[in-house]
Amino acid sequence: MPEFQKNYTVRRVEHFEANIVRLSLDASDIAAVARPGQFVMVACGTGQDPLLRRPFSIHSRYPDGGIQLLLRVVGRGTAMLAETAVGQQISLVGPLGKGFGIPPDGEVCLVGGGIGCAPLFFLAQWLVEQGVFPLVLLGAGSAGEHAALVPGLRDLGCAVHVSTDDGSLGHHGFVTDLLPALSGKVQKVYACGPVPMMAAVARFCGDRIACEVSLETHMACGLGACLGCAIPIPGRTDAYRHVCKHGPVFQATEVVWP
Amino acid sequence: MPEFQKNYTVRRVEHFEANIVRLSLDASDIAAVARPGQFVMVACGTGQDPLLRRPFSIHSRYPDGGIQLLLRVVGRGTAMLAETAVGQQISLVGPLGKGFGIPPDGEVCLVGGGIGCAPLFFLAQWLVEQGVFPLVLLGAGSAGEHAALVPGLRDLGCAVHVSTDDGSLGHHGFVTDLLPALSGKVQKVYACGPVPMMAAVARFCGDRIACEVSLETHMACGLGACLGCAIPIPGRTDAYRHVCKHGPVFQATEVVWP
Amino acid sequence: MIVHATNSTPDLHVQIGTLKLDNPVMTASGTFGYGAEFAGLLDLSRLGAIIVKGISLKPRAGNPPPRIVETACGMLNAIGLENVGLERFLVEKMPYLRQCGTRVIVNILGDTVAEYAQLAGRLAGVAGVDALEVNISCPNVDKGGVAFGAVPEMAAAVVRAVKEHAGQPVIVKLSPNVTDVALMARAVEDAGADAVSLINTLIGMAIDIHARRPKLANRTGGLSGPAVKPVALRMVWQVAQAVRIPVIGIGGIATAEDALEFVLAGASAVQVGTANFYNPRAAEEIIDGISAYLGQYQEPSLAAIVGTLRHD
Amino acid sequence: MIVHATNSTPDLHVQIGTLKLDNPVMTASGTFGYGAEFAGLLDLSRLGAIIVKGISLKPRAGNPPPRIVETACGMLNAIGLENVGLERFLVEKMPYLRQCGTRVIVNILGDTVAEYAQLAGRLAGVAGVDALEVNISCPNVDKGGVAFGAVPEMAAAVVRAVKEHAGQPVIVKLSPNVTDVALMARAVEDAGADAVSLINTLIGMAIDIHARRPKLANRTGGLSGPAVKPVALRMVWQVAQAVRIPVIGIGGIATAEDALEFVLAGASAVQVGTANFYNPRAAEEIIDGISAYLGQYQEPSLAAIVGTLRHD
Ligand SMILES: Cc1cc2nc3c(=O)[nH]c(=O)nc-3n(C[C@H](O)[C@H](O)[C@H](O)COP(=O)(O)OP(=O)(O)OC[C@H]3O[C@@H](n4cnc5c(N)ncnc54)[C@H](O)[C@@H]3O)c2cc1C
Ligand SMILES: Cc1cc2nc3c(=O)[nH]c(=O)nc-3n(C[C@H](O)[C@H](O)[C@H](O)COP(=O)(O)OP(=O)(O)OC[C@H]3O[C@@H](n4cnc5c(N)ncnc54)[C@H](O)[C@@H]3O)c2cc1C
Ligand SMILES: Cc1cc2nc3c(=O)[nH]c(=O)nc-3n(C[C@H](O)[C@H](O)[C@H](O)COP(=O)(O)O)c2cc1C
Ligand SMILES: Cc1cc2nc3c(=O)[nH]c(=O)nc-3n(C[C@H](O)[C@H](O)[C@H](O)COP(=O)(O)O)c2cc1C
Ligand code: FES
Ligand code: FES
Repeated sequence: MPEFQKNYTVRRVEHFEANIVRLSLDASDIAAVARPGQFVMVACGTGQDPLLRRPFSIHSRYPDGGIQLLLRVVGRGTAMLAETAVGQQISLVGPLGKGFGIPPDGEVCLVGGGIGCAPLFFLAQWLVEQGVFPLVLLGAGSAGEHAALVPGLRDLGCAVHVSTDDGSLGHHGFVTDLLPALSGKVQKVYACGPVPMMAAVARFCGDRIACEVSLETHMACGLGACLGCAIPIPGRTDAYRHVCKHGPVFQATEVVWP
Repeated sequence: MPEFQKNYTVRRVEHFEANIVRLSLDASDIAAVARPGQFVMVACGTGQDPLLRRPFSIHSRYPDGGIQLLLRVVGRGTAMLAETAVGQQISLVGPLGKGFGIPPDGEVCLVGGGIGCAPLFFLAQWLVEQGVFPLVLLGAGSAGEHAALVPGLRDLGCAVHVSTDDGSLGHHGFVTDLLPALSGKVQKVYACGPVPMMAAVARFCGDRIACEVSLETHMACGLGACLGCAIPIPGRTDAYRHVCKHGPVFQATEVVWP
Repeated sequence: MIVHATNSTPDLHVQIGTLKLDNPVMTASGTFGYGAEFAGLLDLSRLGAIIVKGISLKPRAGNPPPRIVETACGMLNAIGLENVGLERFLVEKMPYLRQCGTRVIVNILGDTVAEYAQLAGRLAGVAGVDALEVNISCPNVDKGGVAFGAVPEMAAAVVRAVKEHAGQPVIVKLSPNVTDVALMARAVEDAGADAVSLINTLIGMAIDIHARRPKLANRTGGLSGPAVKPVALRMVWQVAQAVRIPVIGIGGIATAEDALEFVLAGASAVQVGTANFYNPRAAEEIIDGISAYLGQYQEPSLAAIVGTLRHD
Repeated sequence: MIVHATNSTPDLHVQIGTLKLDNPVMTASGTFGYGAEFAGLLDLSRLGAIIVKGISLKPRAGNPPPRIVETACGMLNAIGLENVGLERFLVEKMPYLRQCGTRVIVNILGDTVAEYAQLAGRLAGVAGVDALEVNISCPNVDKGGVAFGAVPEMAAAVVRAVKEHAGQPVIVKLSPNVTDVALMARAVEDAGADAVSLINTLIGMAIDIHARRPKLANRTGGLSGPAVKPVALRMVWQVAQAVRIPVIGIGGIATAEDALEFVLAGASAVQVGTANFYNPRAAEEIIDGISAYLGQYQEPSLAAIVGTLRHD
């Protein structure tokens, strides 16, 4: 599968509540080959500090050709990216990793928490292209954080249910509280967000419902070379899997949950 | 003398030929106390690389309160400063060092070469305030490089003669070629630019004419603490002087010329 | 600044024992996987050599995560020498490497002198393995965990054992965590090494002040990247003056300028490590930059400038 | 992220032998001049201590320029221990330092054991000199230039001589350019040191590829700054486990987070070096940040968290 290392021009920068920023990049070559769940490694700042690229999921395929990233400022690298101005160039390497698997016949549900929702939009775009209209459950701290995703998902034709930690929108509580109300017809759940949330989704799905999750670890290369992104394999102590290469999307049953 | 370590807002960014950039900063506190020939240490880039601040002469006292820097892009730090946008903040430490000495009764001449001309504008402002209208001799690679300084100096009321290496403006050759034509009434020369140019000026002045020069060395602190900016003292091997503290302005006779 | 020259391309070849490389730029062990990982992003056939991730007799799982931390202009890693083991390496990785169009150097590591000897013996006849690089930074389990790389006699014992069994040139990779790296270099030269490469990583640490725990599960890790370049360059310069065998420079090399510093200091070749992670094209860019530099200064060959640092 | 707490200010004091510091943040030798250089930019009286530029018996001119080079997240210096010499220091610098309102520690260096002893003897009775820091990274001229700091017996000899003549607590500053820093620390502890400080600079080099010369006139220099922090932290952690005397952490400390990493690793106090150059306010910011951290975690004192790193 083709991979690119290039500078791309920032076409648009949108700032949302809770330090969330959406960058639109003219990366039409990446857009042409990427699958939902794949990520790019992004260079941050002007010098060699920070040294390493940061991994970000591809958030959407942008209408005019190109991709979007949805990121939350949590540290130095993301703070620098948030300062990017329209017209500046950003260096990406990607698309990398294994994306989400194809949907089954039947109903499909996406569950996202916090900034973990980022790849779900691209996933929804892709499912809708195949005629699959997923039910989307999204959790966030408060109403404002939903602004970046919910309108777009509804425009795609998806049913969206939201929760907030502070009760300012939708269900007051965890997004996983919404799971028991799911129709029995759901054949597959795609989940993405904080580990405790994904663990709860995985428990809910058990062996009954297929469940894919997207994991995050610190990464140096994103290419399978540094072996820095190791995660344990259930029932084994003699080997690890690597999130950048074997993932970031895994079957929930392949993951050691806390 | 007061010193400041602060972030200042960039009010204006002007790009000239030959990679020359003029930054206007709202540093009115520095402007209020600075003397011509003093410098500021400027932080470059977004991270810890480049690590050290870069020294720049104060180029002018800005009309609305504040200072200007005139810089040429020669490496990483200056390239980053050249990318600064209006409204961004830049961290300065200063004003630092010893400035130019007071003018004598009689005629005064300023000689500048290349980007070394930067501090001469502030010096001219200061001299004119005291009713001294210096003759200014400026050398540059080609005509375009004179655009940042010559009009302003003429507006101040100074007579300006220029030279260019390529003959595109004024005398075709070295600025020091213009020295022999100086009036015998010149009592003091202030020079700033490449070392060979300053050496020629110093030779020309000999013991007849007082001559002050502004030197450049690599600096880590600009404060007299690191002892990195050492230069030899004529006739001594047991000690060095430090450009940031004993200078950057020296009597030409205090300098070991190549 | 390196400007491109128009005249004939300079000769970049490097001779290391019986091994001839087309150019001096190799990818460092542990930073380039088994080659295939980078195939989509640069032309593997242009590399001077690929040095594969350190191989042990048996597969190793490596250390538990977290295994990497970013530091100022560098990174710490505590991968713990995770690798597929010699047999799977030969079956799963060598076929791909053999057809890459570049030299392949196998980095080997053991817990005992006997293991190093066995690895060398087993690799001796393997087609496509062009040289061995002996990683002596591992702790010697027989000697209570003191690193082979910190004691001249222990390093020499490893090298003698490897040389006895090896069928290819033997490069010995030196640790920088020693008082006198030139002493180590002479010890392995006397023991028969065909070349030395340096530096491996400096031992470092990082702490999460909120969790009050080391950021690496292994507590300490190896520091690499541009941060270590000045130390690496100094050691290469010292070693180049102390030995007659070729010296291969490693440590923070990210640009052609960096590589050329090592060459002028006395390195016949270089390895690019951490830079591969943030600039997968780094090695190719460095080859082009070295050519351009030689062209700019009208040097006929790389060999002509090795160790030509002036210090008067 | 450190958030400011509202409750009573935590106790930051540090005891080093008979010396009590109000807080653990000192400015490192050679990076803060003789104090006065920074007076316009921060409140000197807030510092835990000022450690002055290394003083020798006779004035030293230092190395010819160029003396400094910037490196990735660090710098190399080859100042060559330029200093005004003991007598001028006492006459020209001590009067100012005495009235700064902070502790003053004098860093000393000699070419022979006798010189160290003489320096300690001469400083013993001087009012306002609160402690000595012994820089053992200098080459021993009597022993052919091998650094005192690289051989345990030589370091111990210096320390014994200094202790015999000193009137103040003696801190011994360790070099990182050794295989086993804990061994050096134990040697100087056994010889009577009241505390150890580490690290001094790592030896490094940089080359101008166009001039084909070292960038420093002295060829090699000392690497400092954020680049070295991981190595410094690892060494402090090792030494803190090996000795009973207080350990003072140095190396790339630029923020309170950095300082706290060293404290958790076992440092009773820290020194801020290169950071003073690019952030003259660094030491003051670090003091405030440490207070805020202790407040945030409701720790009564700095002492309560020294060496509390968990490694299970
Ligand atoms: C496959 C993948 C996809 C991701 N997609 C997104 C996304 O779409 N939107 C988004 O906002 N974030 C995403 N993240 C998380 C994002 O990579 C981190 O928030 C980011 O690296 C933090 O960088 P920083 O410099 O701001 O933080 P710092 O804490 O200053 O970073 C220090 C180091 O830790 C690493 N790091 C810190 N947090 C994380 C984390 N959660 N995951 C991985 N590395 C981390 C950094 O990469 C860096 O190497 C993704 C992570 C992975 C692994
Ligand atoms: C007192 C003083 C006043 C100066 N005033 C001006 C001015 O008004 N306008 C202007 O354009 N330049 C001026 N300079 C030169 C300016 O400091 C350098 O051009 C700048 O530091 C280069 O930084 P860089 O990162 O772009 O270059 P790099 O070469 O990438 O810098 C690498 C290192 O070398 C140092 N360095 C490189 N060149 C010089 C130099 N000529 N002088 C000092 N340090 C250098 C840098 O500070 C840095 O530490 C002045 C220098 C001094 C000492
Ligand atoms: C993630 C990682 C893994 C490494 N694994 C090995 C290894 O298996 N064997 C080895 O000899 N060196 C290994 N090294 C060391 C590198 O080959 C190299 O010597 C070191 O990183 C310094 O070079 P650099 O600064 O260019 O990265 C590894 C380095 C890194 C960063
Ligand atoms: C320019 C400079 C001069 C120094 N001079 C001395 C000195 O005279 N005596 C000494 O013991 N250490 C000296 N050092 C070492 C520092 O005190 C400190 O140990 C080292 O720089 C590491 O800390 P840092 O990374 O915070 O700078 C000097 C360091 C620098 C950068
Ligand atoms: S991030 Fe390097 S192997 Fe996964
Ligand atoms: S630049 Fe530090 S003493 Fe002059």
